Amino acid sequence: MLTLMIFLPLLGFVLNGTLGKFLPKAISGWLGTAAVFGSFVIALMSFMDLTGDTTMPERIYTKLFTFLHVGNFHVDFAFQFDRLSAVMTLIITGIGTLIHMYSIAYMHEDDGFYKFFAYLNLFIFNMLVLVLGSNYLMLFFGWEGVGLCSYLLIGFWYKNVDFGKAARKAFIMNRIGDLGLLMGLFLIYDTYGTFEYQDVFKLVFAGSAESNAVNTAIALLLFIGAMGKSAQIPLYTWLPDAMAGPTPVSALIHAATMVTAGIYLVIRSEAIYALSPIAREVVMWIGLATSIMAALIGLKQNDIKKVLAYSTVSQLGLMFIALGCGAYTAALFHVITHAFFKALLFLGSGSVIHGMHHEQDIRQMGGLRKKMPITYLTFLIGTLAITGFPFLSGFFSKDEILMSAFAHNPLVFGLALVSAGITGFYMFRMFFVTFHGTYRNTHHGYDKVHESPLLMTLPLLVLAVLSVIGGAVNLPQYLGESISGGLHHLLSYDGGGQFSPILMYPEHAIELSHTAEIGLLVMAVSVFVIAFLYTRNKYVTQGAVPESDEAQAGMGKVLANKFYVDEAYDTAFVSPIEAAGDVVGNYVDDKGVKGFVDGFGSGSNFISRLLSKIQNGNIEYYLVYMVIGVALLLAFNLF
Amino acid sequence: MIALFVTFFSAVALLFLGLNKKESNYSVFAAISLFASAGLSWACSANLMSFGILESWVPANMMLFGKEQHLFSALLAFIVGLIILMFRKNEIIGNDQLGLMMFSLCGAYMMVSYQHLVMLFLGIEVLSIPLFVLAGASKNNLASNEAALKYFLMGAFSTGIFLLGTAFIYGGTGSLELEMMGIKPSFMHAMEGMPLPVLINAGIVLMSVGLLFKVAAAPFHFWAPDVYEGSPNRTTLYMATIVKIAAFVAFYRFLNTFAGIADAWKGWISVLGGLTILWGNIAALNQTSVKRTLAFSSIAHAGYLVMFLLMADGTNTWILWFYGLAYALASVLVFSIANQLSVSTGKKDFSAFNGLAKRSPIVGVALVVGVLSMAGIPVSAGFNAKFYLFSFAWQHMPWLVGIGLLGSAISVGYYFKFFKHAFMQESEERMPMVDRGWLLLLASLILLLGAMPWAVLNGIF
Amino acid sequence: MEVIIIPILASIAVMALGKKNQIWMSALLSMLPLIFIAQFFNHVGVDGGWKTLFDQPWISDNIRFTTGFDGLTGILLLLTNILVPVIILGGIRNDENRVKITALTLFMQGALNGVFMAQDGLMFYIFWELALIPIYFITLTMSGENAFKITLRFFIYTFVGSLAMLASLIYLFLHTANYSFAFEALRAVELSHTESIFVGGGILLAFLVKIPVLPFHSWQADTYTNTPAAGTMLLSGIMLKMGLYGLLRWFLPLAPESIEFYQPWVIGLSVAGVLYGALIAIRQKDMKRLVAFSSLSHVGLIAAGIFTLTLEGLEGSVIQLFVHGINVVGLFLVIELIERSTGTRMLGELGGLAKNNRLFMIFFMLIALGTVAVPFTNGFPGELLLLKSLYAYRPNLSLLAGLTIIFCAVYVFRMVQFSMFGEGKGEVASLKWNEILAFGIITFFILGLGFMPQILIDIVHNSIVQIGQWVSEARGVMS
Amino acid sequence: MSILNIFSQVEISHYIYLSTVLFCIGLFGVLFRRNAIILLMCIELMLNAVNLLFTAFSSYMGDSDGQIFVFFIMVVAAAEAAVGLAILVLVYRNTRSTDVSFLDQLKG
Amino acid sequence: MMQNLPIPFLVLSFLTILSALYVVTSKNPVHSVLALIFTFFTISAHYVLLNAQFLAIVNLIVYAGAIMVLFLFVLMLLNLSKETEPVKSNWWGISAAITAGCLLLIITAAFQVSGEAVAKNPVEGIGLVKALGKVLFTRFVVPFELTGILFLASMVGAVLLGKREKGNDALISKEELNG
Repeated sequence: MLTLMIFLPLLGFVLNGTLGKFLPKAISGWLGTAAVFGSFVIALMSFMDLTGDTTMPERIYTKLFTFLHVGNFHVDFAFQFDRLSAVMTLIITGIGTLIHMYSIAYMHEDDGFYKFFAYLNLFIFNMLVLVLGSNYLMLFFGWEGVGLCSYLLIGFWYKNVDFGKAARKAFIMNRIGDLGLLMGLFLIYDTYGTFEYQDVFKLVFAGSAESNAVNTAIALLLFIGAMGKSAQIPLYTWLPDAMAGPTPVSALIHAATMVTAGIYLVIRSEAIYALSPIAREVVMWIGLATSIMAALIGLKQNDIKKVLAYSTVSQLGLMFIALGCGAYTAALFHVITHAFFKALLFLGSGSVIHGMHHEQDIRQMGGLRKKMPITYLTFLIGTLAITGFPFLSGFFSKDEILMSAFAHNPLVFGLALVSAGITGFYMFRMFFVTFHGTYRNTHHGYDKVHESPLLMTLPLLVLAVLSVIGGAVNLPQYLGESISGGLHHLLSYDGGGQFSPILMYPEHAIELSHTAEIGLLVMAVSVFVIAFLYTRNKYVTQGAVPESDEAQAGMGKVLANKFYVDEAYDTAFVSPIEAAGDVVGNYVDDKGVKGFVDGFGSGSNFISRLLSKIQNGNIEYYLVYMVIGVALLLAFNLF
Repeated sequence: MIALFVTFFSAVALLFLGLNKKESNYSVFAAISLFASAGLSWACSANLMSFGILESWVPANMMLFGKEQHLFSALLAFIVGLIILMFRKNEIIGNDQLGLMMFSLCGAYMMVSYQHLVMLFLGIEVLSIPLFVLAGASKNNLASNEAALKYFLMGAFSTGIFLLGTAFIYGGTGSLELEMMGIKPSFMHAMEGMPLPVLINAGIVLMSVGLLFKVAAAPFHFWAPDVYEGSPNRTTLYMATIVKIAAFVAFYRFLNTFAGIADAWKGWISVLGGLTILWGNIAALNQTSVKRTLAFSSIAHAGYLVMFLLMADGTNTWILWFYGLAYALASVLVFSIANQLSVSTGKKDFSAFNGLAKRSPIVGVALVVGVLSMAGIPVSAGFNAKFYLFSFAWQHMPWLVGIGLLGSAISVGYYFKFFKHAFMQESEERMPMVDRGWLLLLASLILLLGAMPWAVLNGIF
Repeated sequence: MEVIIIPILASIAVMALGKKNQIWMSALLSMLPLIFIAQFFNHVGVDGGWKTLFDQPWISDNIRFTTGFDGLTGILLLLTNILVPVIILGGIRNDENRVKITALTLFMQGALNGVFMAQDGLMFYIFWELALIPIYFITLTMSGENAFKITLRFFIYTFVGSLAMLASLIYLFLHTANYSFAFEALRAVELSHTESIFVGGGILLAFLVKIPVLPFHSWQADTYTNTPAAGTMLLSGIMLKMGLYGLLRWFLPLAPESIEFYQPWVIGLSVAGVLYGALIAIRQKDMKRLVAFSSLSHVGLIAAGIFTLTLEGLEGSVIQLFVHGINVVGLFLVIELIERSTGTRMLGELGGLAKNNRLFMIFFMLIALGTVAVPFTNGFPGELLLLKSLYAYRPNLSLLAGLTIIFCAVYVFRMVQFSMFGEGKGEVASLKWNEILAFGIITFFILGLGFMPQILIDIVHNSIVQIGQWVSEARGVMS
Repeated sequence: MSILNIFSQVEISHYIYLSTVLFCIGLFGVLFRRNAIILLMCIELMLNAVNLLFTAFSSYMGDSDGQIFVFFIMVVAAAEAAVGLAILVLVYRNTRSTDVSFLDQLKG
Repeated sequence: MMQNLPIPFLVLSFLTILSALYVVTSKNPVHSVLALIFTFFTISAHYVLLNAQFLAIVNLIVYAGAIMVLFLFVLMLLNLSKETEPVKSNWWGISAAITAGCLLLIITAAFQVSGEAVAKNPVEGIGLVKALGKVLFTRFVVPFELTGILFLASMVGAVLLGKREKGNDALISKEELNG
């Protein structure tokens, strides 16, 4: 079953990839969707088995074949389906199915329709390998694989050179992270002699005489990988650019699934992180910095997808804060809810873009709520969910993060709260500018704007429902002991006596007094309210339109230009490397190494010409040379 | 001895035949008689035949007729036969010239089988004097005249030096016989540890200079490029192969008598060998004329063969034999192609080879085989020859082998000029090639010697 | 023996048939040796050591024509005899030189088979040189201003290396008990430390030039760039592997005493070469040149892996040399087809080729992915093992070499981007069946080995363990 | 039957010196002169120096081989002179000169 | 040392060297030839001193009588009897002298240093025609016969070269060569 679950999407990819060209678009699209949906069904069944039936082992393990066996280096091509994987799998296949469906309509007019579905299926396959692999190398397989699919899909519209550039940027930044991850893997193997999660954690847990310094190093190296995949400082700049891809891609890969792989990795390696407070601290501060910075940049973006992209980066930062604080459940919880509402938002924005005939600039929109009621409604729900409207999914997950941050360090809590607050500002800004006010586009008439077809709105509705009720998976304690903490219990399952818990070190319940809890809640809600009121006042009541980038000044300009990070990277890394390539290629290699070698040749030729001069054709000289030769020989021999 | 007889009398016969029909071409007759000489000599070496009557006439201390001598005679006769055969069409060659070439070959026979310095001296002169004439045989060609004069003057001069050395040796050892000469110095050296008498030492040096001049080793090689370039192609080829092989055999036999005092000459001879290798190869790099390039190449080959002199323990003559055969086959092949091309295009530089591969792929392949063999690249006779030579010389003078390898590497630089022009350049001119079958046969012979040398050597030695 | 003779005879046959010969016939001829290789695998097997198949006196009584077979040889034979058909199917342009190049390629196939099967030192050297000759004549068919200079540099460069090896082999030969070049006899020679440094250095030089490792690479780019595609493929796909094979088969067992001395140098230079090649490749505009430098980068990693002397490194290098052969031939095939259709291979002048030829696009993408070493393609397992072995040697070197996974992505995707994507500036002619077959073979190996690299390791394991034992006997311990 | 009993009065080394001096004079002439005929004559002088040395050794050692050798040298010298002069005449016919330094077309 | 030598030897040696020097330095070729003939005479005298009477005679007949006449004949034929040879620059003469002198010095110095002796075993009568002839036709009969090849070859060669072919005028004039 497990194998089937993983390989169904691959089958979809192969079928679409080979036969797709000859299939009608509808079949091709539904084929892809069905493959993912099949996986989802199997995953759901397996999940039920796993949690419902106590006789089942704590994980389903399947070894397909030995991938590499060299001396004592041994890696199996094997999968495991445990509780953490299950959650991730459900998100991936579930949201994946919805987005596939959505894409059938969204991509309907595209030439590369079948290709698109093939890529999406391939992505799902790789993502499943990532989360279902039973060892770090399998994770790395999926890790690289999703990076590749991301590359393929960002650059899906290959005729556009900028899109291609964005795709490459995404892939390369991911690879930088991958290198760190790879080094981390080597260090793991060096230290523990295996890649299998179970064996590694057993050894880590047994504290097999390895110093925490080694674990810290492993944790940090793994985190470099996570930085790349989950778009953390300093490797985050690819994600906003990745919006070049079709919108369903952004929803699936760059919001719901792939970018959370970093979170998954850290949760998976909890045993290691648990031993390294330093690494956790690093994770937390980087998450925090990323969160705030991305949120600030989001304030001044005018591309609807860019705003969402920076929002994603910011939310991922929040998750890392949770991880850094040791609140793994909270992080995973936010992963889930974020998957719901961010996918919703992206799909909603896709619907807007679709309705606006591929216009992405919010300044060209306005007043869309009348033309696109379903989109408007679902988008509103998404916005509310992400900004933390009470009792929507985002409210619970975000609060849990904030609370764990508070328990860890009030300063962190404060900063995280700021970040969460800014979320409200930019989200409502975008929302109001897009859907309220007056229509501002000059190219397309207002009458040409239309609501999306059912195939697109249906997933929106489903996701909207999920965004509302998603909090149910891990309700806080104050809502009642019996219904709360579902996810927490899931992850804290002790393995039923066998050794395979998800979290080695069971999380302590956050010991906060109810007053403090309520206080925190109030603070969070009030920040939300302030943001809502301010933006509503500015963009709806006053009808302000964000000014163009050129008109920005001061801090606004800095924000609009994303803190000039891309430019700084260009100056600091890209240009020097390219310059070095030129210098090495044109001077060191061509003139230096080759010149040195050719020097022997020209040297020989020089001597050759010299010898030709000696051979001047005059016999008298020859005779003299000869006699000198004789004389020297005699002198050399006789004395 | 039988080879000498057959060669001499067929030469005389040729001269007489020439009296009757002046314009006839007797190359085929000459070639057949030379092949017959070679065959008979080989038969003697393999004990299939014996000409004891002829050989018993020769006093034992004058000439030696062992297996090696027969084989070398056979080799020399075979090569000259080949040269005459390959050049029979391109230049009209009078019977007098053929006769002279065969007379000269008689000198070469003497040089490989001498036991007395008189025979060596006579051999050298019989070899050289016809060659002075042959070098100037194209009388209307100023280059040929110049070559003849240069060769003659320098040859006579080196003869003088050679003779002075002979006189010193005579005075020092009291004998002119090969077997007697070495006894005294070896004895002195071994028993008393005395310094070598100046007479002997100087004698060895001066005689060696005379022989080194003949093989064109640096710094006594200056005549060679000029003379090779100026002489008619056939003569050049003859000089580059026969003279060299004969002189090396003579040299080897000479030094072999002084094997007991090898320390006295090994050093400087190997230095000269190294100098020759480098000089020949480097100087060839910059040449534009094909013949001159090949001349320097032959100088370089002389340098490699100097290695052979260093292992003067009398057991490895087969290496020289094989090297001579390999080198001669390749030279004949390349020279005859170059000759045909320069005749048909009128060019003396490499551009004569332009477009050869396209016009005549068979000749192109033959050229490739010949040149690769000269450069010593497997699978070719040249590689095996060099391999045998280098691997045996290593024990005697490793650094010289190193220089030899370096020289081989440099040599690629000019050998591949042939390919550059034959394969990369286009040509408008038509180049009728004759004797393609023969060329291919030669090439296959080279390949055969390259692919299964041991079988061939086992059959012969 | 058969696998050496058949291609050479086939070469003569093709030459003799001239223009009449069809591409399929020569391809079939070139596939014939595979039958025999399959037999070797069946009947000789890869479990034991190096088994002698054929043995005859050759250059002398003790210098013999001896062919042998084991896993390592098997891998290289497979590589050669798979790639040569691919090259013949797709890599030879249909112009006046086609017959000649086909014949030379077949000839080279025979010579290469000889190299990989030789159990006698001199035979190895002879075939080593012999393999150089066809490629030289293929390069001679190129045109251009510096053509001769480039080929000459190439030839002399490799020739110097070969001569150094010959010198070393002769030295060993003279120290054997009965003047033999047999592998076992050469291996049995006891060398002092100094001797082994010189002897090993000579052998090493030949291989380092051929691989090429950093300062010995200056023949590479120009030769690749200017040679007709078949030559480039032969050079990069198989010839380079001769050097790596030589390191494993001849250098390590014959001069194990000197490894200690050369290890840091070779690894250092190789890793430097990895970065050096990658840096240059990033800025190349000529696709062939780009791949040439990428090749420098890739093989540097392989060489470094071999010299770590870990089992992972040695076996990883075998995987990777096979895989690199497949991938680089694929890349050059792609470039060749682009150049055939558009007349250029300059990145600036290309673009949008993906539009009209999806199939070509898919093949290109797969090959590119294999080169970038994405998981599930063949490039990954080898690179993983090599980096891992390097990590065991020096973690920081592994990190440096690992930068290649970033740079490689940069230049490969840059190449893909500027040729296939963007606005259309030309078209690639639709693929013919022979080209599809060639690509099919390549992609089969790209994907197959991506999932099942263990197959290669199983084949080669025993040979490598044996080599490892020899090395460790000489060095005391092996990690 | 000698006119003088020279063997007891003159050391062999004096003949060596004398011959060497003669030889070197001839050699000097070869180097110094440009006229081909004079060159040839100088070479004859060198040969004669050698002849003298041979004869001296032969007489002092009482070995006839040396004198036979001298005989052969003379024979060869005669043949050589004949061919040499023929070449010289040939060259003169073509260039109207016997100056060797004019003949330097072949070089490089 | 010198004063112990017999007068005839000294005088002869002195004359030999003197005439040899004249051969080398004389500007007039004819004078050179005559001086060379004189040198041969003195050398023949040495032969007589050395008990090599046969050689003394042969030397006169072959060298002075045949070879030198040939030289003279050629000189006359080519009309080279005048002082046609351009004067060489001084440095050339000096360097030639230095080169030859060095060689001389090296050889003589070597003998001076070692001062070696040759086994003295003068035997009466080996230089007579009778004795030499006996050796020549027994032990040396092969080389003697083989000189036939030499002469045949040189004869054919000389004829070959001397044969005038049609249109064989000067290929290049002296002026051209000079220019």
